[in-house]
Amino acid sequence: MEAKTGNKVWRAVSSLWREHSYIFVFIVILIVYAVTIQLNGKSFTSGHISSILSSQNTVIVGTMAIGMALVIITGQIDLSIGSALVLCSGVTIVVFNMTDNILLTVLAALGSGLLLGAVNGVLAAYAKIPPFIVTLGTMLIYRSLALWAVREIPAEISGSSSSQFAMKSGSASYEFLRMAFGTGSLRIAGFSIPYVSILFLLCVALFVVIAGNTKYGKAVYAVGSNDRAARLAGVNVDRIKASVFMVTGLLVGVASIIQACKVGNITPASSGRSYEMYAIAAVVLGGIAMAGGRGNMAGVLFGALSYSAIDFIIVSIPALSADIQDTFQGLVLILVILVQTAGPVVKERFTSRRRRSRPAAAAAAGTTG
Amino acid sequence: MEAKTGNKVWRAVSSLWREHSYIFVFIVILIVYAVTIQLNGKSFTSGHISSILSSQNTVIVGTMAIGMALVIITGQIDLSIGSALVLCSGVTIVVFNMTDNILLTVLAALGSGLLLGAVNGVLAAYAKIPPFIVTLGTMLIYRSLALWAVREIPAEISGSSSSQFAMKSGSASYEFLRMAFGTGSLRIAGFSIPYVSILFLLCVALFVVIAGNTKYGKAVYAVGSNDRAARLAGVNVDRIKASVFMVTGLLVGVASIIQACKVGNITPASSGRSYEMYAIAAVVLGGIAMAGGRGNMAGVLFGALSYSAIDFIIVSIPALSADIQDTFQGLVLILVILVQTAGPVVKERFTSRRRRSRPAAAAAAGTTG
Amino acid sequence: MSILEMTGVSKSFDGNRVLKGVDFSVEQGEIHALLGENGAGKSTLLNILAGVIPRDGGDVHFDGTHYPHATIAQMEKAGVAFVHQELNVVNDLTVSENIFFNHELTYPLGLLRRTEMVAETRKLFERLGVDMDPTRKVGELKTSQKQLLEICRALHAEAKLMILDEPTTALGNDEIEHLFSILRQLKSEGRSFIFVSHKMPEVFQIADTYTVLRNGELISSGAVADATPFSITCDMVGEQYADEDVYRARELGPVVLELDRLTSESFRDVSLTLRRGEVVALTGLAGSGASELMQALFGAIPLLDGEIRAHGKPASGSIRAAMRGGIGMLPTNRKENSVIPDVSVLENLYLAEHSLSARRQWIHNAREIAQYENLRDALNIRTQGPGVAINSLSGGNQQKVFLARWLNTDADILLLDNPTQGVDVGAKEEIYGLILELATAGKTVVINTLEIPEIQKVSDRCVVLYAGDVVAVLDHDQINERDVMLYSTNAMNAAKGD
Amino acid sequence: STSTTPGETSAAAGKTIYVLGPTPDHGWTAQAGSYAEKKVAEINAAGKYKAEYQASSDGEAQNDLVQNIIANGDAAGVVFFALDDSAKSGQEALIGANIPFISFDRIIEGPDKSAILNFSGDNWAVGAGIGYWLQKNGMKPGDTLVTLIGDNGTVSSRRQEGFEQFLKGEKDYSDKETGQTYKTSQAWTADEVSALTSKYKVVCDWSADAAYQYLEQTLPDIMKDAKSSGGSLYVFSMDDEMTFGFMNLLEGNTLDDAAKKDLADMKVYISAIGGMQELYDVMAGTAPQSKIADQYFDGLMSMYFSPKMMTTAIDYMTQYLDGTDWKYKAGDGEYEPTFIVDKNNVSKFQGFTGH
Ligand SMILES: Nc1ncnc2c1ncn2[C@@H]1O[C@H](COP(=O)(O)OP(=O)(O)OP(=O)(O)O)[C@@H](O)[C@H]1O
Ligand SMILES: Nc1ncnc2c1ncn2[C@@H]1O[C@H](COP(=O)(O)OP(=O)(O)OP(=O)(O)O)[C@@H](O)[C@H]1O
Ligand SMILES: [Mg+2]
Ligand SMILES: [Mg+2]
Repeated sequence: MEAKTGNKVWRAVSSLWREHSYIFVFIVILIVYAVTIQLNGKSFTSGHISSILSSQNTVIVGTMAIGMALVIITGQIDLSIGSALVLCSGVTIVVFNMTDNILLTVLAALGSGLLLGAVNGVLAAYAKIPPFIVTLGTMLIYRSLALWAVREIPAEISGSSSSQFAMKSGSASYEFLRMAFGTGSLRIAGFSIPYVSILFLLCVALFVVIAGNTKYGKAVYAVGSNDRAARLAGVNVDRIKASVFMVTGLLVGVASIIQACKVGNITPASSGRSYEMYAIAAVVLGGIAMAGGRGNMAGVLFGALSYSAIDFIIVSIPALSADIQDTFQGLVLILVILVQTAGPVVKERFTSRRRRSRPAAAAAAGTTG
Repeated sequence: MEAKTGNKVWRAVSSLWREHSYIFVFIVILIVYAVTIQLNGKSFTSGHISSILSSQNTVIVGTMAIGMALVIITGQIDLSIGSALVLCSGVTIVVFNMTDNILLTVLAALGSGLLLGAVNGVLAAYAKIPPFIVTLGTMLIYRSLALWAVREIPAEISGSSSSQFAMKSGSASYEFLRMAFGTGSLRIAGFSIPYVSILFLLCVALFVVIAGNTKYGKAVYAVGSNDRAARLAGVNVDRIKASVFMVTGLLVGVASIIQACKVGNITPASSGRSYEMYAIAAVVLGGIAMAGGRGNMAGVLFGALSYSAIDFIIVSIPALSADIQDTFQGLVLILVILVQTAGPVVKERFTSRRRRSRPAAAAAAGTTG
Repeated sequence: MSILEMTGVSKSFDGNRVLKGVDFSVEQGEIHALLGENGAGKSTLLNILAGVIPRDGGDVHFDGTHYPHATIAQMEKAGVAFVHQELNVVNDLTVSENIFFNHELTYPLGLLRRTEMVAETRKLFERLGVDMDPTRKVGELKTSQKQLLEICRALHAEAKLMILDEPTTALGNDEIEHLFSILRQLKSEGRSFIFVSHKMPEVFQIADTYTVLRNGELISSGAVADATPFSITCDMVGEQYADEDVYRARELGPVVLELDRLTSESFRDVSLTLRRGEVVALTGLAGSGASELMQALFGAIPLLDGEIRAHGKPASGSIRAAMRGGIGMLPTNRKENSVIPDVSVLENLYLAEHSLSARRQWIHNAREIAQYENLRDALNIRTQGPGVAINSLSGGNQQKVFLARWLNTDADILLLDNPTQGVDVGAKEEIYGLILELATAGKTVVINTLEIPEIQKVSDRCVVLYAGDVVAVLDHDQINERDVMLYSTNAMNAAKGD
Repeated sequence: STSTTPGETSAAAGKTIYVLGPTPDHGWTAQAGSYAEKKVAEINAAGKYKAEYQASSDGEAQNDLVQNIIANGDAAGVVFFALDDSAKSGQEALIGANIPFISFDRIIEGPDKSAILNFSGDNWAVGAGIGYWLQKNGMKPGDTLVTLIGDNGTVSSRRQEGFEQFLKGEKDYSDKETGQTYKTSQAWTADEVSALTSKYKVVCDWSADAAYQYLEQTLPDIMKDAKSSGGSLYVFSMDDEMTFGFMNLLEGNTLDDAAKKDLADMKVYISAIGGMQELYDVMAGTAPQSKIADQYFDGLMSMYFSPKMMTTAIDYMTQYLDGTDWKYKAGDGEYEPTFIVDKNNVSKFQGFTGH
């Protein structure tokens, strides 16, 4: 009886660790951050937390990482998101500059994002080109199109004469998008949350619901976990595989809106570089398995926050020269994943030893097919 | 009877296409290159071919791509090779500057390459961290260590005061490495082949032999094709998976020697960036499947040459602005792979519906023991 | 009234006719047993019925409607539920998510009625007497629970016709008992069932009617009450097997392999000694532990207890240890466990030899081809050459290549798990001859098979397992289809008990 | 050295001038590339010579292009914008093939002795210029400085070195507009310099986004420090882009009103390097963001370092081929003048645009 209760507690703890280790990981990283700040003679305030919440890595990369998570859950990958962000933000800003209409701007962002995602999805799911290659190709293409466009488009429309897309200021809709929404914050009880962070949180919430509480979400997991079983249950596997790229495209559209509102411009040559790697890192830090089929969408939130916080920790250690910062980034990434993969392996070892010590019971428990 | 013969010819052609399409691909690309040159009013000479043969993309990326091919054949990936090249070349050059000894320099290159590869291999194969994450981490780490080292090491040893590693000139071994070997050519019948290209060709030949004529090579394919069956035939799957990273490391060492001899220096901040993508592209253009288990090592040679030639074609079209060049690169990459994957898919479609349902049928007929 | 009427159904795979105009019908409210040897065509017929694979010819009428081009979705909607022979659960979803997979209950916005589904799952389990937590991840379940889950999923669909293709291979007796009581109750509500099983007592316990297929043809059909296990077994097996007798008694050598109280999760306390030149058959239904015993001998799955000695030296722990001890294993499930799909016949053939002789890395191509030709001639393998893709060979010839893989290692203890899997009748005879030849030449052969004629033909002894226990060790003369079938379905013990 | 001498090459007519430069990468080099492409089109239109712009992403790739150019056999001359020192062996190959070249921006030791001209901006000088300007505006040991670094490459490290060397008195700053040379007013110790530069620094990859992000997070801490160290804040930004990143941040509402007021009350001096017309517009008071700059910055300057000098480099090559007015001999150097642009003299300069 007692053993059984102990067992239950053990199971609960170990399942919490396995399913939500990303929360512990984030908390540990946050504590390290606070300690670093304090050691530098400053005090850790709610401002630090809200700056993690509103950093580019959180709101822009994080939003796209939601889509990346779905792509990875189906066992695929998307390397093109950084380039897609640039192209899509370009379209968004150009449409804004031309129409000065918020609704059209939003539609342009979402529509162009969807289109870019659909190109990836069709090539990967229906033309059966490996997703790695498809999105490597489109990574080159999307950015290069944006580079080309920014120099071809007249400065009145691109909003800048210097190889970037910039929102044209002056109108009421600019005031609203950039001032009220893009850089504004909601203040609650002394704590201020930027509106763009709220948008990101809403996206996470939406996709936590979609992944966990809709038929579609279940199909996404099933395709990544066992696509044969999914097929036998009547799921259209190709369509699901294509759709996750399209969803990612839509989220790139949302990220473009955030980019336009928060920053007001984008530079095709430099913006969004390596975002695919940051997004993958956020997804993996969020406990979502690279092999597909497993992981909680809420993990993306914590993964993105963890990644931002790691960044902040690294820049806030004055002794760390800029050259060596990436070494820490790489080490932390490997270490955190090692902890998460080691968990199950250690547990496996542990339980198999326990089983070994009661062979009779195990044998009596029966057989495998 | 007739139908049967026709069938045979069809099978032979389609098998040649499937197994060695990379040769056709290269020939087509070469023809396009020659035509482009001629259209620009220049004449296509043997010098153009030897410049493809000796380009960085061929000799450096190509050498590392041999290892990448093995890694991909086992179903893994290595994103760290560009950074490893930088670090390893740094070590090579420093050892040369300190010892002025050719043998020690070569040993340092191979030894440090092996070590960097072993780190990847152990983490991926034994600690079971997904190779994508392991090598993403080491990609950050290796480059950052090189950056850090180049600024910490005194200029007399790094050979340069400007954030790069450079071979110190003046000695007889410098003359030999840089002048005689690194930038020299073998002239046969009016055609000149750079010595470094010969080294690359020797590496390809060696690995064509290893992959095709040794037990190790066979095991590499088996692991990538069906690792469960390989295990049941006595193959040590983890060891094979780790070993391909180590072989890649050794080849990075060879590439470092080439870099040191051919270029004489390396810049940690910029050299070797994106080489992992170029190498993957060369591997895929060489007809090696991203899914593992399939492909001919000779394909790497043609893949690397094709990739170099595509690069040259793009810069030699004057009408193509620099901004849009990447679009062409991406399109060509996708198109070439599409041609290679489309072959089987079209054939599949062509040979009726019955076959399409086979996987499901086989699944349903599968045994439970 | 017939709820299902299949007439003249035929199907070929790559020119191999698997179903040759089969008629099959099921009455409303009956449990209909579909019986036949392995490979008789049962699963194929059922897959056609459920729209998993298309048929080449024939008609399917279900519940009064004709389905010329049935799809999975269509048949599901029409009221067919299918428990496939192999597990098809999604390990990363929870129990209740699997139960409702692709049929989730939703609110208007498409949101899942989560608590409702969990509650309904719980109710379902209560009704079915299943003890499982609906919120658990399926990956954490035991195989038997996964199989129960699949059954529950089908039961939950409340289909008019439920197909159960070997649903009980992983279940314990109590669970089977309980399942049957549920089936009986559902039957009384007017639902119909197709039930496939190799366990004869089950058939007599639960089925009302039966149909026997052999080689893709309808052999007999009727009421279970009018038949006996023996008559049905005879229908299934047919006559042709008993005919030729290649077996000869041989002088056996010293003990070469000793199993001492081997225990794993699938079998317990197995002790055996095998002699040089001996052929021993293991048999038992899926779940009997026979296959696992073989895998454990080869070091492929861990032992919980006991020891293996080959030639007097311990040989347990790993596959490589077993191989160095002179043991080779031809695994079951060729596609997953033997075929290296991307490489040639020669490379498939040589893989095991290569891993044993890895000290000398160089491959002598001419020598290998010569050896390949020897083996090809010895086993009469039909290929277009050593360089062709393994998948271009017929299943039987593939199987011979894998047999050759192990002969080529000079292993003197050969473990053959289901060695004639996919092998046609003629080739089977060749393999039987070969096994006896090998034994005469001094090799020790252990085969695991369900095919009793096979056992009769080659083995000096037959070890019958049931649910992880050795229930009988029969000498060559004692081996006959009826007894082995009765022991392996535990009918003998049940009969004794009754 | 090359045997080719100017004027000898009426044979050069109809041959090709090759310009090696970057693929669009980050602001400044990308603009240089654009100017090169435009200039190349002009030369082709003029018809006397042919011209080709060949882009690559690093020095190693430029070596390959050189092989290709030699194979083409029609080179009149090469304007060589080396992307890093790895391009050395490419320049050596040109020397071997007797093709005249102008080394642009990055001067590589060795081949520079054979180049018909070494023409560049001076990265150390712009760093020193910023050191001079910040010191002039009151920066002293113990003050708070934020360094917005371009990337880990040599361009940034030279700017950093020039900055530090000026403060330590190891290097002077000579302003090419006024013709004056300035020394540090007080030679800082190495410790004082490192205390100044080590606290707030970030690698921005030449992008406004990264500077925005970093400042968004650390500005409160930075301001706290600046307040306690005398109330002045100095920003050493290595590129116009990153300076815009700071302005983008200030334009929005991310900082709360109290912080904004604190910043406005503080003395803030910020540098830039480049010559973007947009930044010049800000200085001139004609851009929307001028308001921001006026409100928060007590000083805003940009070191003139225009990518337009690429056009000049190509002009030098045509001059050389024409054989007219050629006053240089192999190995000579020519530096593009460096000077400070701020709101006082901005009206005299035209910046570069991305078109
Ligand atoms: N996907 C397939 N490709 C080729 N042949 C197949 C395929 N599936 C089944 N077969 C053939 O069809 C025949 C019938 O197989 P089926 O699975 O229907 O047998 P079964 O009666 O269900 O046997 P078991 O009792 O082993 O389940 C087999 O002999 C096999 O050769
Ligand atoms: N790809 C295939 N080509 C040809 N025949 C196949 C193929 N796959 C399976 N089969 C055949 O299908 C039949 C049924 O397959 P299955 O694996 O279920 O048989 P089994 O393992 O003997 O049955 P059991 O599970 O009852 O022991 C076998 O005769 C097998 O040889
Ligand atoms: Mg079966
Ligand atoms: Mg079956």
